Amino acid sequence: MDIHEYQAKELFRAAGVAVPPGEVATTAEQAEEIARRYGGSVVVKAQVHAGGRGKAGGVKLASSAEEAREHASKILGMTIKDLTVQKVLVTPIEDIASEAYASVLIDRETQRPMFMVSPEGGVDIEEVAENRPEAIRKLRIDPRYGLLPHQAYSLATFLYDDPAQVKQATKLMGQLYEAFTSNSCSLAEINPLIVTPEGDLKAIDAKVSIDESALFRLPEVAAYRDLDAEPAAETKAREAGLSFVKLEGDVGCCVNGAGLAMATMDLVKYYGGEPANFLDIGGSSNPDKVVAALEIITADPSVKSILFNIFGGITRCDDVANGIVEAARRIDIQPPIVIRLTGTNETEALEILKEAGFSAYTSMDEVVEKAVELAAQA
Amino acid sequence: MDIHEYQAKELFRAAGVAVPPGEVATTAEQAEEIARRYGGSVVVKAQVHAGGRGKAGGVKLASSAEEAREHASKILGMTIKDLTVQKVLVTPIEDIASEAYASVLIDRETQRPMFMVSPEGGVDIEEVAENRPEAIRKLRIDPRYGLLPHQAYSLATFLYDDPAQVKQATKLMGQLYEAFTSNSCSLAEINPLIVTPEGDLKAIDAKVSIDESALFRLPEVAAYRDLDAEPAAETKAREAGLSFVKLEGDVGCCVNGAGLAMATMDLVKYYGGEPANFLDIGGSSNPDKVVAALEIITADPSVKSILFNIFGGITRCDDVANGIVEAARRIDIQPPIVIRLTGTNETEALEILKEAGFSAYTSMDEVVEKAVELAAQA
Amino acid sequence: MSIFIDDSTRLVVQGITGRDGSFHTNQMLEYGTQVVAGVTPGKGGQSFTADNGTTVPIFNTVEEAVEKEGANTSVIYVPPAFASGAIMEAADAGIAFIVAITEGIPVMDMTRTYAFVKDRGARLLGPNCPGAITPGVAKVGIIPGQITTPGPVGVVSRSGTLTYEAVNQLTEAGIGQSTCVGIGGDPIIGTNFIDTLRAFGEDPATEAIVMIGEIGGTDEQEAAAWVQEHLEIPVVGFIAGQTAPPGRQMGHAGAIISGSAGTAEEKMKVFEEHGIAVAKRPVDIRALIQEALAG
Amino acid sequence: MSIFIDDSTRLVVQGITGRDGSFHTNQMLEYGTQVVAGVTPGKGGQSFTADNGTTVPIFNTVEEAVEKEGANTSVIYVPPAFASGAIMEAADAGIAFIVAITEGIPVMDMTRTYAFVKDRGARLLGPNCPGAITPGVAKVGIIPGQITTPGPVGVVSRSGTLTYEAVNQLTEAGIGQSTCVGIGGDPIIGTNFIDTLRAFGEDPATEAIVMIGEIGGTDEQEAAAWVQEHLEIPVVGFIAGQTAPPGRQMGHAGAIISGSAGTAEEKMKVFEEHGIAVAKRPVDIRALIQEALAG
Repeated sequence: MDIHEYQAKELFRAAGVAVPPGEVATTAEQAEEIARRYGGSVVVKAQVHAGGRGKAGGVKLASSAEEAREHASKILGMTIKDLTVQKVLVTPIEDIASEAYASVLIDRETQRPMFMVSPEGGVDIEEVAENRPEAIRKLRIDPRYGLLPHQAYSLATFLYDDPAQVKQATKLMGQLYEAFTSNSCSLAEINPLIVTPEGDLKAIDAKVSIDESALFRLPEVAAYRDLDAEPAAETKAREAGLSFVKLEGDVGCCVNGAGLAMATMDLVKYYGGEPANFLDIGGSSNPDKVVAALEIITADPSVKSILFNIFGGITRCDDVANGIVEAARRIDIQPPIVIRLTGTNETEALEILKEAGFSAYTSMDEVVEKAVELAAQA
Repeated sequence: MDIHEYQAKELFRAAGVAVPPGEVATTAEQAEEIARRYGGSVVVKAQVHAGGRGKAGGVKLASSAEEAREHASKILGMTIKDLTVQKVLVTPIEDIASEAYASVLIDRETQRPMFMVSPEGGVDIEEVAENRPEAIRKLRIDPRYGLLPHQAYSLATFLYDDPAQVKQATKLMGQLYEAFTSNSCSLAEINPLIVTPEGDLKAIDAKVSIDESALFRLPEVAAYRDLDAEPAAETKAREAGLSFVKLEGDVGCCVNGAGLAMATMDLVKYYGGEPANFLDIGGSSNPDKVVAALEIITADPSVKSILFNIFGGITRCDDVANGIVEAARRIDIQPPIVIRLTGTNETEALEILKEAGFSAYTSMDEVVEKAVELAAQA
Repeated sequence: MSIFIDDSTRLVVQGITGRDGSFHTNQMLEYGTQVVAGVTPGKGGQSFTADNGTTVPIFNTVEEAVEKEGANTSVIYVPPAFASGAIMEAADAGIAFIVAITEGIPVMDMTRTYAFVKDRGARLLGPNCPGAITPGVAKVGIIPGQITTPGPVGVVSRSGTLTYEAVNQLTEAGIGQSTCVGIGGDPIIGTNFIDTLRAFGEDPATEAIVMIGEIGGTDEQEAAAWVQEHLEIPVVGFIAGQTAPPGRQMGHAGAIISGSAGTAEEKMKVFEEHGIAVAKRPVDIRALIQEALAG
Repeated sequence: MSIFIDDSTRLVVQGITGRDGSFHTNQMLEYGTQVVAGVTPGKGGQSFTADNGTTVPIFNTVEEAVEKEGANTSVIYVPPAFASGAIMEAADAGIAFIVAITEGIPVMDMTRTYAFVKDRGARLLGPNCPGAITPGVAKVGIIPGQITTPGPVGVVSRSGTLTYEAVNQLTEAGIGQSTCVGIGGDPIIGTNFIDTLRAFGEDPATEAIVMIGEIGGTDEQEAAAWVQEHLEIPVVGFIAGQTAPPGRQMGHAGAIISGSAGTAEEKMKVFEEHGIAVAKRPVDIRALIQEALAG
């Protein structure tokens, strides 16, 4: 789960990281008032779950409270990568002597948390990784011992020469790691980590993703979820226990299992179509889930045909069939539905569908081809 | 460092352990007032750093506030194992359905924290260990992982059959381990751990020792040190950076190094004498330490002769010699002093001592024999 | 022959009395798996009666299941908050092969759990995986037995139902499997592609391998390099997620293209560069594996 | 020959610029030890100049000392709050033999540190120990060089100055030492009696051993049983603390008789039961070891 910059900064502050002050505004007037309290010289930053806010015009410097209001009024309501900006963070401008980068993430290769630090901050770290890999230091942390003092020190000396800055950075690495582990992050990033002209380290921008699986025991972090900041369809899907991602095409897909769902989308493309979405109904075969899935898919006006691809294992095919029939009763489904069901209780399922007038297939290729054809005809 | 029962209970409470309420009184009147608040039915318990308080009459049940006052007035000021009782803990009487034992300590053999639990509580655990070892379960904890859930569960099932009690005990093991590690204990013990007739687990008595080496980072625990509860000589020794233990004999010993100090005491005994103390001046050779050591030794009226046994390594013999001469100037030393110095700067040291009129030896056996002889003559 | 599970597998089911645990214990017993014990704390002394009449003793701890029933393999169906503890309990009790079906175990828990399992010298499959099946012998987990058939092809996959699809393609084409292994889609898993490929390489009964990957990470790329260097039998590959958009998590916690890394295109390219035949569609696996077996 | 240190020892001093570190670096250099590097974070690039004019380069990290100077042994003189971290740094940098002189390291830190050192396959001596010396070759720690002389007797001890006393007795009697090892008196130490005895047993130059114990714990008892079962050369023992009262800590964190366990009497009895000659006084070590060598 992505959280906003201002929320990430709250987590960092709680772990002791030096983060400049800042407040969130939802109106231009609030932004002006906050800016006035900070003396007028502020940055107004769009709070959306998207990278590239700067390039999109979502981050603006202001030299007066009035200017801050003007910026806020432009940024609030603007759209960045399909997301509408509903909040801005107003924070004092900091003078910068140097910019560095520091993050912790989960390294899949070694199955461990990994630090990535670079003295080149404030830029896209992927670019640095590609062009000057020697400017990045990676350090894996043994989860049995956590970040050891000499490791923190060696990260700090990679970033700074000045002993006072090394000392601050050594401490900061521990705080960043603490923030990472205690909040079950999948990413905790400071970019840039600046040194002020006075020699103080400060985290100017913060990016944090939380492991969804850990939210059950982190109620305060779970409350950070900003439903306004994600498409309504994804909220509805999550609440129904489905996994959904909107795509650009017109063939609606409803599949059990993430891998099979992706393979189905790929097959749609293979046969000349474009998938309208990724949708995994998961392992359970509760008919209500199927109803919710169809509601989400049919809410998308670009969907021209709907394709079910179910391989029954834990999922019982008859449950899915009942869900489809139930959904057809409850909601007005315009696009044609084609269904492939195979596996557990397949025979019963085909019977149920046939009675309700649906066409059913047992091969994945057949059903995908048919769905693409129907979408093209619509 | 030993702490009082009431302090141990504070640490346990902070870790979530169910501990009955209780307050400390330093006068009989306070004890009465506390007992009244608890409804009169209380236990009055001497707070001293000594085992066997019950047998010594330091723990009394009262059925009224008046009786609590009477008990407190007898217990306050009484002497248990050379220690004067200056505080009592007043705590409500708990009804007991069963008593168990639970502790964590450092197991030297495996270099790990170790749980010891027994369904036989409220008794001397050493006796249980000797007579019915099968009634004790020991479990070592890997410090890299801490107490794992299945370990806590298996300790709990060793103590209880009832699922509700197993559940409480599983949780309690985690809390006890948390108290042990977060306070750097060398021992954290609950004895007895009772089950009330209502089925609730409660820690009725608590004993905690803290690793002295960790006190520098545990200021709140360090503040638990009760200077009134230890002999003045030991307080003075600790403050001077010495290690001192009072014994029953008449040969005062001043040695560098704990092992050599013990070997010196043993040699005193070998030659027919009795050591008056264990005293280790440690590795450094600050003359002030030597002065403090002599002040402590001479403050004991039973000391008949004083024996220095110094093997110079880091310790410089001339520093020790200067300390002795300095002490002789500052304080009036009655008992005769015999000195053995060997090792680093030995020659300079012997010169210093000779000038000041002290007799010096280079062999440990000689000097000990002489000190025993002098004590016998006194 | 086979890998990971065979006729000496003596299985303990952790969480046997739960909804999933009891359902799949029935399925595994029906398939012929030797389910020798179940574990549910607090229910020790009871027993589990399967639909087919078999009874399985229930213990409070895995330790007892090992001591009293000689369990050597464990399958875990306990809820995410307790699954990590259950894995460590199994490893601590001396279980050699632990299969964690549970989905949604916090990643931070798994970093420590993974280390613990390694310290104890056990093998963990999963978590968030469908388990493994040696057709005709035993199944541990949730792979539907009826879609498998004994034969010479090893199957290894990060996915669940896509594994079934692939296995089904093989079975429909009359090609049997030695063992089918679902390694799971989480960022931290106990057994990865290379671990499984190595085991297949050492199994005389496996003559070719189907490897099914997906977007995210670099496991498939590393596996491809390993295959070229170490494996003597042919491998057919498939990668799901060609149409997945970058930066979006596709169901599995690990299925996400980060920046430009971990795309399906890249993985398919690396497969081909290292001599792994790539199936464009699941159905193409049939022909490619037939070719491989003939080759 | 010798144990733990010999002429291939390349020493890095952690905390070289501190009071103790610099004093003992001088002593070690004077004794002929190859001190190849010092470490003090923040002072990397500077160098340490000894009283005898030798200069030793200082680095910020042990890693650099290993890379640039080939250090294979480390001695630690850093304050207790940082000593545990320093030990782990050394082990992480690949140092094979780590000697921790520092007294007063929190025991809880040492439980993890001990595990870490074992994980890394290094040997730790101490903490709170005087170190080790191979007479005439090299010394690592604080044992005074002048009281030692080369010869056939291995010395192992939990104590500091009592070790010097024992070594001095040997030297005065004209009996030389192969290596003298102070294992330290803390409850948690990296190398115990058995570890050291085993090393002496494998050292062809060691013909007899002096083992010096004290009250507290059961290390000496276990060592005695080990000696009888595994060691072919004779051992002479001494135990300090016959007059120590139960329940009181005698200086060392570990020197405490708990209940009835760990008394000097018990340990001496166990020594004798397992064929270890017990010296009543330090001076008696002379005759017993002469007998042993003659035997």
